[in-house]
Parts: sequence; structure tokens; C-alpha cells
Amino acid sequence: MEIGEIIFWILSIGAIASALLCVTRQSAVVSALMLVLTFVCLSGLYLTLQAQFLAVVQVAVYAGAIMVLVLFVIMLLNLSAEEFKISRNWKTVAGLLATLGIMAQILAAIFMSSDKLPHTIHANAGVLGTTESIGEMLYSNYSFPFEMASIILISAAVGAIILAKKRLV
Amino acid sequence: MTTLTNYLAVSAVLFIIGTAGVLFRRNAIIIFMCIELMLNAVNLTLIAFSQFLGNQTGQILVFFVMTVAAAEAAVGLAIVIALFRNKETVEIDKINLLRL
Amino acid sequence: MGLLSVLIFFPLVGALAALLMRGATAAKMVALATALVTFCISLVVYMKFDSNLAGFDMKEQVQWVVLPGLHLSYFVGIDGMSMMLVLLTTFLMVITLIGTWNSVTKNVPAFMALLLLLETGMLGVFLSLDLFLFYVFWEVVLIPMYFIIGLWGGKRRIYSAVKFFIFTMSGSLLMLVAIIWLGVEAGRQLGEFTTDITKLYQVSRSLPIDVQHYLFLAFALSFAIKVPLFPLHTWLPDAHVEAPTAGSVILAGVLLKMGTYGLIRFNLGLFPQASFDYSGLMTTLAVIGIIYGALVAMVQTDIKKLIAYSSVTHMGFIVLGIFSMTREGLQGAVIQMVNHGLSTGMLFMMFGMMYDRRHTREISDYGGLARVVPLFTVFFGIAVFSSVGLPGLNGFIGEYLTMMGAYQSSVLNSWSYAIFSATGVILAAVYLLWMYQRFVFGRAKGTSAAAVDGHDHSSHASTHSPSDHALNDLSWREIVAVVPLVIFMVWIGIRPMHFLATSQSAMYKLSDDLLQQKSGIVFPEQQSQPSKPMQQLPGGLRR
Amino acid sequence: MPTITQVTTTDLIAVLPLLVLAGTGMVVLMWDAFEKRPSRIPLTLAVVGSLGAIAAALANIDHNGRAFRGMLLDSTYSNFYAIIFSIAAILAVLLAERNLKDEEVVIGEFAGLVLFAACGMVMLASGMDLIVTFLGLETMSIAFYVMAGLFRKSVRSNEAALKYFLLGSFSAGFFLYGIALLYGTFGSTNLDVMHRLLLNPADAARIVSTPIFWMGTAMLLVGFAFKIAAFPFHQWAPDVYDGAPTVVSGFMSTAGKAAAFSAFVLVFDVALAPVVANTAAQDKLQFILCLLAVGSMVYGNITAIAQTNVKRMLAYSSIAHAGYMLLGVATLNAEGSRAVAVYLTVYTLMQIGAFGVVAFIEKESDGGLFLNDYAGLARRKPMLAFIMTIMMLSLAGIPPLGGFFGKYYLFAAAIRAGLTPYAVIGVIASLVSVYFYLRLIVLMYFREQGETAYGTEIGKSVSILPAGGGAALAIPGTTGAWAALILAAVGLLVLGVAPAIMTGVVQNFFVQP
Repeated sequence: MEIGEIIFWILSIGAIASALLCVTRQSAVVSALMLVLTFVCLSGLYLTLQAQFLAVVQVAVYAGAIMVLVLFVIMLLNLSAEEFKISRNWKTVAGLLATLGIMAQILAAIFMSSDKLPHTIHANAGVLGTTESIGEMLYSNYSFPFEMASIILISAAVGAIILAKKRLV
Repeated sequence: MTTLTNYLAVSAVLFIIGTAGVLFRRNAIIIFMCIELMLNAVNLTLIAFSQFLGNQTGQILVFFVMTVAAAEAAVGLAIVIALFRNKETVEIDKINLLRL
Repeated sequence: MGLLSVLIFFPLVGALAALLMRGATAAKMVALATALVTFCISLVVYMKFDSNLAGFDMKEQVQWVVLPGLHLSYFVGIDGMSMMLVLLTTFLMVITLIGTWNSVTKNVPAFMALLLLLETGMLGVFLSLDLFLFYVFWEVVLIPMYFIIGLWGGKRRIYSAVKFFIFTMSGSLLMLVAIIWLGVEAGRQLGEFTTDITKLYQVSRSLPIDVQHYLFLAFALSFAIKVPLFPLHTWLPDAHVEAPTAGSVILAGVLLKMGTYGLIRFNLGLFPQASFDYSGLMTTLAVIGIIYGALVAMVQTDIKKLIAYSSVTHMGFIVLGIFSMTREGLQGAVIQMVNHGLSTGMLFMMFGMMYDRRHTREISDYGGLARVVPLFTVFFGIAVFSSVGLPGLNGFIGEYLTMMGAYQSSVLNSWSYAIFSATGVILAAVYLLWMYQRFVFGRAKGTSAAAVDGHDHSSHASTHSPSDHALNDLSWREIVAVVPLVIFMVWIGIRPMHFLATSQSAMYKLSDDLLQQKSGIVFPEQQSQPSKPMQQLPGGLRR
Repeated sequence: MPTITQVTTTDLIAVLPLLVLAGTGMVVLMWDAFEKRPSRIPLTLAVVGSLGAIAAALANIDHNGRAFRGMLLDSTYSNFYAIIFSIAAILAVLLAERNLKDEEVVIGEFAGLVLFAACGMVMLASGMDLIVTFLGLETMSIAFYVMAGLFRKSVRSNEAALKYFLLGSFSAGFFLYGIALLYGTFGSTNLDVMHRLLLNPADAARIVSTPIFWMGTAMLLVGFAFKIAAFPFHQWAPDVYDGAPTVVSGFMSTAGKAAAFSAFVLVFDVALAPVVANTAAQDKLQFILCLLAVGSMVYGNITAIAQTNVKRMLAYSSIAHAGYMLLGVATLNAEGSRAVAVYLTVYTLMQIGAFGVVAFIEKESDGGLFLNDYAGLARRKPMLAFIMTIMMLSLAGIPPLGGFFGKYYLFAAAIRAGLTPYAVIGVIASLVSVYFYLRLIVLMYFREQGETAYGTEIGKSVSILPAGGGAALAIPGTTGAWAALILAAVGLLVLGVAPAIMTGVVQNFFVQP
């Protein structure tokens, strides 16, 4: 097993384990921290894929901005630890089975498609993942969506103010 | 050498963990975090495809997904705060209208 | 804009004008004027109409929606059968307005507007030559009738209105599917989606037989509900009983004919083979309806309900005539449509006049009217006799022809239909005459009479209704409304050829086509003497 | 290396409707931020902006091409939908003044959000790249989340917003996963590229036999089904439409659904349409779509009968209408997509009109959401009752109103595509719908205040004001609302009598450049 593969498995198992912990922990704060850990592991996986720009943005945006905001809200609202017990009624069991079924289907689809998909990372991958090439792409072919993203951000900003401001009008 | 299938499988597992979290958790903020987990799983798929196919579109899409996630976080948390002000809870079972 | 379009849409203009009127009288005058003008227009159409033409006359076609996959046109035209029904519609509308002048008191402009809207819808149904347009008018009829029953009806008006709406709608939606299906098939065969029936006549006969069966059933269901054919008749007594007088008259007089009209025009016209295959079923249901309607009518205590069930019987004769597919049967069906419109319409209207005076529908609340209101008694009697089918009046002609058609029919190939339906005629005589006897003879009843007799009739007769003793006889207005009806009843009874001639070539052609289709050969006897059986009618009657 | 290029004039002209909407949205928000006195100017600006967008779309309506390097569709299709969205925005803004005034909502903020949502919708209808589709969906949804929670003091509104937000983002996750898997199979997110690949037999065979293609299609389908509220992904719709401000519900359930459908059609009936060449694959796709359609039609209509709350009734009926339109999508051909567009046009008018009337009544009787509050409305408010009747009859599909023609066209398309059994089910389902649409008419016209529709008790009445009490009050801000209602009603009549107005336009859909 070469080194790249070992790193991949460590990061993957780390991501999955921390994701599981995030979903199952009672305390919202612990969940949030576990999610941050997942994001960091994912960032590492992006690096193994030679997507340097996104790896950095992943840490900055998700771990740095979004999760800090979430933690901030959790602290602000001073949420008590949620009581997390899986109620053992048929609905839960059925839901769990359905979820596992979907997972099995997706995994089966992925493994059955593997012969139709490329097996090795593309030769250009290192170039494609750089900030420079992504920036050029954004300002050329994808200039329209890039500009339109500003509308999402402005309506989100305005919306957040409308919803969360204390004084009416 | 790690294959594309490996990356896709990891991402599928993460996606399903997120889905299960949305379905089984009761706390709005934790559900929101699970949704973020789902989006991240998709991001991994996109980047893996992008780098194996040698096509940049996937990474561009990930960039936009991150933008959208930030916007959603702002709006979602504002909604949570607004609800908390009126109702003093963000647990879904205690919100009678919501029967997820 | 051609004459037929003017005829169809003039009432709509009148409806808008009536809606804008402030006062009740003004609205009524506008409505009456509109109805009169419409009647005159229909007379002009009658003058110009060429009754020797077997196909459609005065066709007007305007492209409405033109798409590669969808070709709809505004296409109207007239043939002998529609001519008769158009005249019946415009004529009855005038009579109804005069006859029920004072019976509606609230929201008069809206009522008049709805009646006129109804007229537009009915004329549109009879004149459309495009199935899509036909469907549109078919549904346009539904809405005003729903509101007329629901807003101005009796105690259970909402139940009746909703039942009427849902029943009719359920049939017509399946018809809609059948229409689209036919259009799509036309698209396959002719290269363009069309619902033009003159084109569909060619398309429909080459369809696979099972498809023809499905389509036939979809159309037949819709029309059978409207006719109404047993066992789909249950909406009819409710709707008739609860509707205001004008609504009942139009409902019985014209609306029911939309069903039989559709059966002739579309079921027989489009699907001859399926019509043969299902003629046994349809006629059996018709005969059951004839006898069942008569039996149920016999035990009714409510006069409007009794008349309603008598409609089931009469409409059964029409369906019988239609599915005999003989010349006599079809001609009888057409004339019977007119007869039923006149006689049942008159029964409803005259009873409505009485109801406005007494406010009760129970037969047992009436009695001895003959002495108090002789004019009413005479005219009501004529209507009853016409409905019974007394020779010399119109009802006889229609029933005789349909039964003769059923007897001779090579399609039905059994005399039993004619025999059983004849039972219905006898039963009709029984219940109608019995009702008439209890209604006009015997001892006068009412509040004052009740006081004398010591019986309690207060539950039926309110303080506003005078007793039978103090009733006013028919006013001039009412006589004006009734006399034209009587004239036509007698006229049709004595000189049926004046009326039969109009629809003769259309119906003969249809019947010949059908029988030709059935046997694959042309009947030499009918070919050589195209119009002989009808010309021999007086002799035939004696036969 | 791609070179950074100038945006061409053609590109700018193509996105003119979008630019006008976005620009007006900014201006409205700016006005609101700096001008504190309440005025009608933001509303007027929003209406003028939407009219401008309509004008721009009309000017572009004959175009047939791509803009921004194949990113955007600039054709009759996208411009037709842009007009629908702008009309919906105008109606929503006009109705808003009356509906939102007392709730201390800053009207300008609402108008701005409506315009931004409309931007997202235009992106959905013109996105030829799944990236644009995704961004459009999110732009629209984020504006909707905020709008649903606009009554900040109302717990119901908060809950609606939260539920919509959580389920909306959840479905966005599925949608995105679908995009990712399709991207993996096609190597591109561009719909034109997908279309071309599927037209090539060798590529098509490879793609159709790849399991992740089907998984991706299914995920996309789930995402769309959530957005159009199709059974069984509909659970959010009744709660959200009920809890959100009425005008917002009207806007979301019409324009929002229309936008989701416009992208749905682009993805399934245009990009993936060549799959039809492969019979087995076509059957698979068609069967799933028909299943969704039938489920929505039957479930929506039957459940609507049991509702006692008008907004919930309209919500369930909107699920049923999504089912009818899914039948159009299931045809997988251009004919079906035309029928969907035509149906969406009339659906937008009638549904927003119905919600508009509800908004009126709601204000009048302080509550007014229960069916029984409509008893005797024809006597108290004849004009409102009349407009509501037109909406109900049109929703029930009765000629000569627009709803009938739309349904006719849809079922015709379905039958032409060989989906006759499903069309028959649709017809039967719409018969069921007649029952509850009629119930409202019965209440308004045939019953007195305080009575129930069909004699049985169907929910408690919460009316507080005595009969005619509300009518005496002169309520400000009604001019615009009346204009909107009359516009919708007249529109339905005109489109019913002269459907050629729409059908003439939709004929030019989907001509490949």
C-alpha cells in the first residue's frame, strides 16, 4: 500500500467516524465540533485529489465561517443538551432500513459503474486545481453564474437582517 | 493508487449519514448541520469526478455550492433565531406545525 | 359572422344587458326582448334552411387554435335534427319567460342573465360541428343551471344542484377523454389533430373495434346521464323538484334533449358498429326506464316528482327509437324530443303557475280545481293528454313512431322491446290521469277547507297561500304563454308531416347509412322509395 | 487556457429581463433603506420593474440561441417563462399591500425579495447548464425562505419558514447529488452537451447502461419533486402554504412551481429527451414520472376534500395540479412541454387569484381561513365571491375558462404520447376535485353566514365580526389588490376564449440552434 492510499484511508475513516459522531452526539456543541473535524478531513481528501484551492476554501468557508456561525448561534440561544434517544417504533426502524437501502443502492450503482469511469487521476489534475486556473475559468466561461451568485448573497444578507432584527420596522 | 470509486463510495457514505441525521434528529440546528454534511459529501464527489475526468466544471460547481451554503447558513440561522424568540425552542417535536 | 353565430351569441349579449339592469322589470323586459329576437332569428334560419339537404347547411368555420398537434376550429352548422331542436329551444325560452314572469322575485337580473346564458349554451350544443366546441358549450350549459337550481330552488336545492353538477360532470369528463382520443386518432390517420366531426365521421369507422367500443361507451355514458337513462336517472327527480319553475321547464324541455341529440349525432354517427353491438343494452335500459319510470311515478305524492319520473319514461321512448336505427324510429325520436319538450315543459309550467298560488307540491293538498279554475283545468288537461299520448295530440305521433321503429328494427330484431314499451304507454295513462283526477276533481282543499273539514293541512299550506276556493284563474299573461304550446300540440298531432319533413332527409340518410353499414348492402326497398313510409303515415296509423 | 473575454452585447440583451429584475430589486431595497416614511413608491417601482422585464422578454421573444458561452438559453421558452414570472411578481406585489400592511412588514423588503426570487426563476427557466439551474433554484429558494417567515411575530410563520428551509435545503442536497452523478457520467453539466451525447448512439448506449446515470436522474427527480411538491415529496407544502403569509403562499405555489417546472422540462424533456430512442430506458423514465403524476393527482385531490382550512385546501389542490403537469413532463416530448407551459400560465393566474381572495377575506374577518367563513360571501362581497367563483371553476377545469383549455391541452399531449390510462386517471381525479371546488361556491352563494356547505360540520368557524361588519370598514391599500384580482380573472377568461395568445407563442419552443 503506497503512502497516498494510506493517507486516503486515514482521512476517509476520520471523516466518516466524525460524521457519525456528529449525527449521534447529544450535545449540539460536540456535534458542531465533530462536523468541523469532518470538514477538515474532507479538506485533506481534496488535497489528495490535488484540488488545492478548494481545500483551502473548504477550511476557510466551512470550518472558519459557517461552523463558527453555527457555534455562535448555539451559544447565543444557550441550548440545553438535546435528549437524543432513538424511539423504537416501527417508523424509526422503517426509516433506518430505507436509509440503509438507499445507501446500498447508491454504493451498488457506483461500484457497477466503475468500469465505465476513469481509473486514474487525470494528468492535468494538478493544474486544474490551482487558484489561478479556477479563477480564470470563473471569469471566462462561468462569468454569468459568478455574477449571479451575488444576488444569492445579497438576498441572503437582506433576508437574515429582516428575519433576525429585533425592532419591528 | 486510490481509485475514483473509493472517493465516490466515501462520499456516498457521508451523504447517507447526513440524510439519516436529517431524518432522525429533532433539533433544527443539528438538522441544519446534517444538511451541510450532505452538501460536503456531494462536493467530494464533484471534486473527485473533476480531477479524474480532467474537467474543471466540477470544481467550479463546488465553489458555487460553498457560496450557497454560506448564504443558506445566514438565512437558516436567522430563521432559527426568529423562531427561538417566539417559541423558546428549536426542537422539532415541540413545534406543533412541524411533523417531519 | 354568419346567421348561426348571431343566433348563438345574441342571447349572450342579452344576458350581459340584463345583468346591467337595475330593476327587476327592466331585466325581465330585456330578457323577453332578447328571447323574442332570438326566436325570430331562428325562424329566419328556418326559412333559409334547406331541409332537402341531408348534410349540414349554413356551415361557418373559423380557425380557433392552430397548432401542429392541435387543431381546433369554431365550426357550426345545422341539419334537420338540429333545426327542430333549435326551434324548440328558442320557442320554449320565450314561453318560459312569459309563463314564469312573476315567479322569481329575488336577484331577477342575475336570474335572467343566467337563463339567457343557458340559451346560448344550448343553441351552441345543437349547432356545434366541432367536438371541442360542442364540449365547451356542453359545459357552459352546466354552470347556469347549477346556479339556477342552487340559488332559486326549493328546500333541498343545494343537494340537488351539487348532485346535478357532479353527475353531469362525471359523464362529460370521460367524454372529454374520448374526444381527445378521437382527435389523436384523426391526427394519426389524417395527419392533423382535429375534432371536426365531418372529418371524424371518416376516421372513427376505421378504428379497431375495441377502441370504437371504448369511445362509444364514454360518449354514451355522458349522454345517458343527461337523458337520463336508467339507472343514471337519480339526479333528475331531485333537480326537477328543487329547480324553480323556469329551470324545470328548460331542464325538461331542452336540457334532456342534449343527451338524445348527442346519442344520435355522435354515438350513431361516429360509431355505427359499436352502436349495433350495444343497441341491445341501450334499448333494454330504455325499456326498463320506461316501465320503471312509470311505476315510480305512480306512487309519487309530489306532483313535480311525478312529472319528473314521467320524463324518464318519455325519454326512454326516444332512446328506444334512436337505437332501433330505422327511419321511423329516428324520425319518431326527433319528433318525440319536440313533443316531450312541449308537453312536459307545459306540465311543469302550469304546475308552476299553480304552485305560485298555493305553495305546495303535494297532490293530496289539491282537489276540485275544475270548479274553481276552469281555464287552468282545461289547459292542464290538454298537457296531460298530450303527455299520455292521446291520438290527435302530439305525444301519440312520437310514441307510435318510436314503437313502430323498434318493432320493425332489423338491428334489435325482436318485437319484445315494442311490446314492453307499450306497457309504459298504458301505465302512463294510468298515473297521469289518476294524478289529474285527484288534482282537479273531488273536493276543493286548502286552509279554509281544512278548517271546515277539521283536517290539519297547515304543514303544507302556509298563510300566504289561498285555499283552492279562492284561487284566481289563469291571467291573460298566462294564457298567452300556454296557448302557443297548445297550438303546436294539436298541429303536430294532426299534421305531423309539417314537422317531420324538416328532419326527414337527415334522419333517413343516417338510418340508411347505418343499415347499409350493418348489412354491407343497400336495401332495395328503401332505396327505391326514399320517402314513402312517411308520406303514407296517415294510412300507416290506421294500419 | 481559457482566455478572459468581454461580455458581448448579445449576451447582455439576452439577460435583459434578468438584469431589469435584479436592478429593480436593488433599487427597491435601497429606497427602503434610506427612505423611512412609508410610501407606495417601492411598490410602484417593483411593478414598473416587472413591467420592464416583461417588455424586455417580449422584445427577446423571437430569439433562439444561447448566451454566455452556452450557459443560458435565450429563446422563446425562457422569455415566455420570464413573462409568467414577472406577471406573478406584479400580482404578488399588488396584493401584498393589503395583506402585509398590518403585520408591520416593510413592504419594500418584500418587494425586493419578490424581485430577487423572480431573478432566480428566470435563471431556472433559462439555465442551459446545471450550475445555473442550481444557482437559480437557490436564489429563488432563499428568497422564499425569508418570505415565508416574514410575519416575524407569528409562530406559524416562523415554523413555516423553518420547515420550508430545512426541507428545501435537504432536497437541494439530493438535487446537487443528482447533478454530481450526471456530471460524472456526461463529463459536463451543460444540457446541450448532454443532449448531443445522447444523440450519438455509441455514447448514448454507454450512458444509459451506466448505473450512476440512473441514480443521478433519480436524485434530480427527487429534487424537482420536492420543489414542485409532488407526491410523495409534498409534506412540506400544506404546512408551509398554511403558515406563510397568504400572498407569499400564492406567489410560492405559482411562480415557484412554474420555475421548478421550467427547469424540470429543460432537463427531462430537452436534455434527456433523446433517451426516448432507447425504448426500455424511455419506459423506465416515463413510468416513474407517471407514477409521480398519478400519485400527486389522486392524493392531492382526495386529501383536499378533507380540508377545512382554505389555504390547506389550495395547497393540496396545488399538489394535484403538479400531478397534471407531471403528466405533461412524462410525455418526454416537445408537445408535452408546450402543454406544461400553457397550463402553468393559467395555473399561475388562477392559483394566485384564489390566494388573493383568501388574503382579502382573511383581513376582513380576522382569521377567515376556514371554509365556513366563506358562507354567504356572495351577499356580503359579491365581487369577491364572483372572482373566487371564476378561480374555482377554472381550477376545476370548466370551460370556457383558461383552466379548461390548459387541462385539455395537457391531456391531449398525454394521450398523443400513449399515456391514455394515466390521462383517464387524471380526468377521474379532476372530477373528484370538482367536489371541493364546488363546495366553496356552494358556501359563498347558497349558504348564509354561519352555515356549512353540505349539511355536515366541516370545521369550526372563527369569524368574529358580525355579518357585514367588515364590509363597512374602508380598508386602505385595496386599489392594487383589486387590480390584481381583476387582472387575474380577466386573464383567465381571455385565455380561455382565445388560447391562441399562448399557444401561438409556445409553438416556437425548443428549436435547437
